Amino acid sequence: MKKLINKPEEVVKEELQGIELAHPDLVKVFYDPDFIVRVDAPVKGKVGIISGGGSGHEPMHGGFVGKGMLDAACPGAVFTSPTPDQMLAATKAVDGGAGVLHIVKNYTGDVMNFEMAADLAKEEGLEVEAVVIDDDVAVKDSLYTAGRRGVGLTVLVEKICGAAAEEGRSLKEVADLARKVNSLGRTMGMALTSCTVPHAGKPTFDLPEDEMEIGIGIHGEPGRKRMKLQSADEVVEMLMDPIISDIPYKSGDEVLLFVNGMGGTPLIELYVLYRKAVEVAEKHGIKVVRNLIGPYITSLEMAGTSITMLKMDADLIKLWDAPVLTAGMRKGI
Amino acid sequence: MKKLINKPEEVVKEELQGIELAHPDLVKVFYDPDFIVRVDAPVKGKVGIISGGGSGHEPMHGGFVGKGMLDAACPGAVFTSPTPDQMLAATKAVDGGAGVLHIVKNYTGDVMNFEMAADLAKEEGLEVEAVVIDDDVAVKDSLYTAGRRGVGLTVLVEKICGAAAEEGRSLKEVADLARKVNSLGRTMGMALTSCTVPHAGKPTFDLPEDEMEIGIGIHGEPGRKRMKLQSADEVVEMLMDPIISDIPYKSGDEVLLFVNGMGGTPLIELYVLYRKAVEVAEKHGIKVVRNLIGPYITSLEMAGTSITMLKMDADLIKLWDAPVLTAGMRKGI
Amino acid sequence: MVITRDDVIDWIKVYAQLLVEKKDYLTDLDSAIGDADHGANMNRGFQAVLSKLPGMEDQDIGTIFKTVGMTLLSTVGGAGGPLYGSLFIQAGKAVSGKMELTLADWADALEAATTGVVSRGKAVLEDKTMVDALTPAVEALKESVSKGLSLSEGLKNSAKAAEEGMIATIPLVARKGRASYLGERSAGHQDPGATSSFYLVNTAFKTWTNSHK
Amino acid sequence: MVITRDDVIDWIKVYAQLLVEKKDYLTDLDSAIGDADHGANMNRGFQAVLSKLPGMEDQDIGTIFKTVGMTLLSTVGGAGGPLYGSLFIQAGKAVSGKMELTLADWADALEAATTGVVSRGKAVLEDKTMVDALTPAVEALKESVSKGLSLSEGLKNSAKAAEEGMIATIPLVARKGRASYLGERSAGHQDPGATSSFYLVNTAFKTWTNSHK
Ligand SMILES: Nc1ncnc2c1ncn2[C@@H]1O[C@H](COP(=O)(O)OP(=O)(O)O)[C@@H](O)[C@H]1O
Ligand SMILES: Nc1ncnc2c1ncn2[C@@H]1O[C@H](COP(=O)(O)OP(=O)(O)O)[C@@H](O)[C@H]1O
Ligand SMILES: [Mg+2]
Ligand SMILES: [Mg+2]
Ligand SMILES: [Mg+2]
Ligand SMILES: [Mg+2]
Repeated sequence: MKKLINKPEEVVKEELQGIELAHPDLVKVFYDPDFIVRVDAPVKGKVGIISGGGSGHEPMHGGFVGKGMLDAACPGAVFTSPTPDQMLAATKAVDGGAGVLHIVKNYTGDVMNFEMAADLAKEEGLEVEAVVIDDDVAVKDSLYTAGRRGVGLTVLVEKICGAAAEEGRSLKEVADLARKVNSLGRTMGMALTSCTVPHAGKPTFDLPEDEMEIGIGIHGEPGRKRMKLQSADEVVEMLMDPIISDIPYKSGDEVLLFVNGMGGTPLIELYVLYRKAVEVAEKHGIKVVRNLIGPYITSLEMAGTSITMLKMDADLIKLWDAPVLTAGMRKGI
Repeated sequence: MKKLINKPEEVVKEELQGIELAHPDLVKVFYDPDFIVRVDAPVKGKVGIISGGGSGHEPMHGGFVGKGMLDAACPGAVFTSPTPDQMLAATKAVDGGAGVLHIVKNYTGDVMNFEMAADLAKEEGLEVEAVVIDDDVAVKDSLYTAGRRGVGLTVLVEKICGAAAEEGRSLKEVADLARKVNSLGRTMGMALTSCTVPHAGKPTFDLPEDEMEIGIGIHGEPGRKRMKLQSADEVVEMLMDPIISDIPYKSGDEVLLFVNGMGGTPLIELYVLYRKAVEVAEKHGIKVVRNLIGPYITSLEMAGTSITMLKMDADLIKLWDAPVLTAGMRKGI
Repeated sequence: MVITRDDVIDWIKVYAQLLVEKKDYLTDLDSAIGDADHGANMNRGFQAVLSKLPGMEDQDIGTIFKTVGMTLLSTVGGAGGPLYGSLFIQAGKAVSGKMELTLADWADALEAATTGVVSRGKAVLEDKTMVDALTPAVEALKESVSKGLSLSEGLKNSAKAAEEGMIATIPLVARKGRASYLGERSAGHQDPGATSSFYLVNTAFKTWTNSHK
Repeated sequence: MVITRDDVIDWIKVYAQLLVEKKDYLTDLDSAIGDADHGANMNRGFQAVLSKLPGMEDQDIGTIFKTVGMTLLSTVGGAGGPLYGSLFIQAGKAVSGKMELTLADWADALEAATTGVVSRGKAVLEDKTMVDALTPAVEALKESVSKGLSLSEGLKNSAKAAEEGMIATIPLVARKGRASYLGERSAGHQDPGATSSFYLVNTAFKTWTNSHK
């Protein structure tokens, strides 16, 4: 295992210490339980927005704490959902009197831990709503699975809801907005290589030099199918087709197109993919009106990509364009 | 070779097409010769700033074209200096009547190609100054080498000179500022893995599973020495010591600390490194007053890091904090 | 023959020790159909439990179980945290105030524990989860109680049933948790959570039988 | 026996063809002590030259050389671009207007070419660069001319000298270009630029000797 770390057990703590030292203008970091809050939290009268999940997806979520996005993030161990005490403490820390929204990615662990935190918070008299994000079209959405995973769309939900909260919308409005975004966005990912979880010490899966996995998530979990390497253009088609046909997006739709790097994929490749993704969208009459290109929701050093499309309307565009000041995303401030 | 590309020969063109589609609000892209210019170039009365170099270091340089940073970037083939006709055309495109500064990383190819471009531009009556960046302490600066390489500091020079040009400083002032920054900053890098140049198709060097290279550049070139893997903290000490003793930085100095990812290193590790780097700086009485953490000058998918320290003063801090609006770095706009 | 408070503490200690040994194996199982962290998660949780044991030693068994559960809840994370947390918290409620357990008490405790897991995670039998190891163990215990078998025989039966349940997860297609994303590709692999649950039941058998030999 | 304009065009075509074959080898050499692009760079440049050849065919040799040089300058990039660009541009200046070359003309051309490379890159002998292949080739040509040797003998001597110069780069520690960053670690590897320069001189020998057999 080749990593720039000290001990696997210390990675998350030391990362938090690094974040604390790096961004005292943006965030405060708390330990035991671990969470990161916006430096000026709680913001009085504003809905607080919290997300969290396993570490290893940086900049998500800790890098999105700040004005215009998240009020707090709760990092778990690498790829392991955080625990309810973290979310409870973070909820209390960001409650400005207008209630707190939990943005939860749809994984059994995340959902259960957030649920317990919300129950505890409600018992203490706090107003909490939770929205579960499940945008991954790689997973069959059936009664016989844990449902679709929450992946790339989460970044967009956090940005858009963060802007809405900043505008002064109510908890119900922001939660409904999160559900709306969740209903309008879809993602599909693929990997060229596995990642290595620090405490596991070896790649989660072995992928021969001439093969790739289609339909991977963000935890080094294997995908739905394995196949021979294809060109960038073919990969884009394989990712875009199931996205477009799922909602389904239709001619005339305006979308935000998000080409995400999984951590080990150079930016130069993401632009090559973006070029083709726009072409595919246009072939369907879909107009790309906003975009996001880069490693925003990663899977450690995995080489691969995910593509997210989100149907936009005037309100979503306004919220997307609103100012944001975080370590991982910045606009207008 | 596992890459999300189509043909190796097409990577740079297709990347440029992606950039053109993604950022029409920020840049215009020209082909044959290839270069990227700020959408509002030439800015009348402002010194134009150009940089360029081989591709594969994204977001540098193309991602730094925009208000407050570069007026144009000239991308060569992967890891290959661009050609004089690119720099000549870019120089003409950004000349707003106040002259053009070429920011050149110190590699034989880059220096020669930029020199020829500057000569041609001068023959056409343009006012051009060139500053060569050579901040890499891994290379012995002797008469018997091509001198030190230009690495991480280049990003900081581009940001700071971009702000100075935006302020309306003269070509001479901006060029002197670039030289000043170059004299106050030092970088050292290391790699855990090699990168693979697309047209080479295989890793540039082989690094056993338990070894790392210290003193690498940004082109997959081997470093100065190879050794057994060490912990993150030890790596930071190995990179910081030669930096601190080179200028030498002294107790009381205020610095910008830049922990750069080489492309394949997750952000979580960069924060672990940053934490230790601050500790080492403080042990020497050096105060970190600004920072930059992330993959800004990369070497394709190489896993590794470089650390840059730049001695700051009030003017440099003001210029560093000034607004910038590019795809790869954004503040205040 | 009863299970004393010391037996319970021993059980937890031995299980924590076993997790240190089995950590990599559990993680390997989780690599195949999950995200390669089940071993590390369980180990982190039980190391935390170990460090809290000194404070628990003069509590009743119900309180001990609840403290273990709360500790797991705040240290394990992932799916394992709430599930093993609920398991111990519900077991604790079932034997609240008791200073020793009969086989029947233990059957009640593990039944409540399993119900806790099921109501938290909504898994049914053959979803390829820890429930597949726990449910047969509970049934074996209850049957042993109703047949009037000895403590050690009852424990043995439950361990055997848990083991069979664990092995029976191999061919299953997962319908809960992370492995369910794999669809058909999840078949052919043993479930990590069923494995750690088998260890739990098996460690009870081994530790408590040993102390009553 | 002289080198005709067609010979010159043939030489360039054969060299471009050879680069297609040797591309990976040159890149391998550049991987060891550089950045793994010399083969791709040279190949890209000479493919561009090939595509411009039709327009050059009725020009004088000086113009042909200059056009090749300008094309390389705008397509090769890296160190190779300005160096091989200068090489051809300066060679072109030396034989400006000529429609055929004697051995003495060719010696002048290659000397001017080498001087062009040296004045652009500031390398001296034994810096482990293409100069180490070119300089001995020029000397061998000049000596052959002064001894009154035939065209084919002169070309053969120059190819042999270039080859020896190329091989002699192996033990050297680089003092110019990217390989110099490696310090002592650059010793033991053959310089890629010296290799592509040897091919250039050797292709002249082979092509022109063939056409005059
Ligand atoms: N809904 C569920 N009900 C019961 N057990 C479950 C459920 N979901 C997952 N599990 C169990 O949890 C185990 C995985 O735990 P762990 O790896 O610690 O968490 P995560 O899946 O969050 O990484 C699975 O092997 C399975 O036995
Ligand atoms: N200053 C110089 N003078 C002469 N030749 C040089 C000089 N620097 C580099 N070279 C030659 O250039 C070759 C490398 O060319 P290439 O790989 O195309 O460019 P780059 O080094 O920019 O990647 C070296 O092998 C060497 O022969
Ligand atoms: Mg997990
Ligand atoms: Mg090069
Ligand atoms: Mg797991
Ligand atoms: Mg090279």
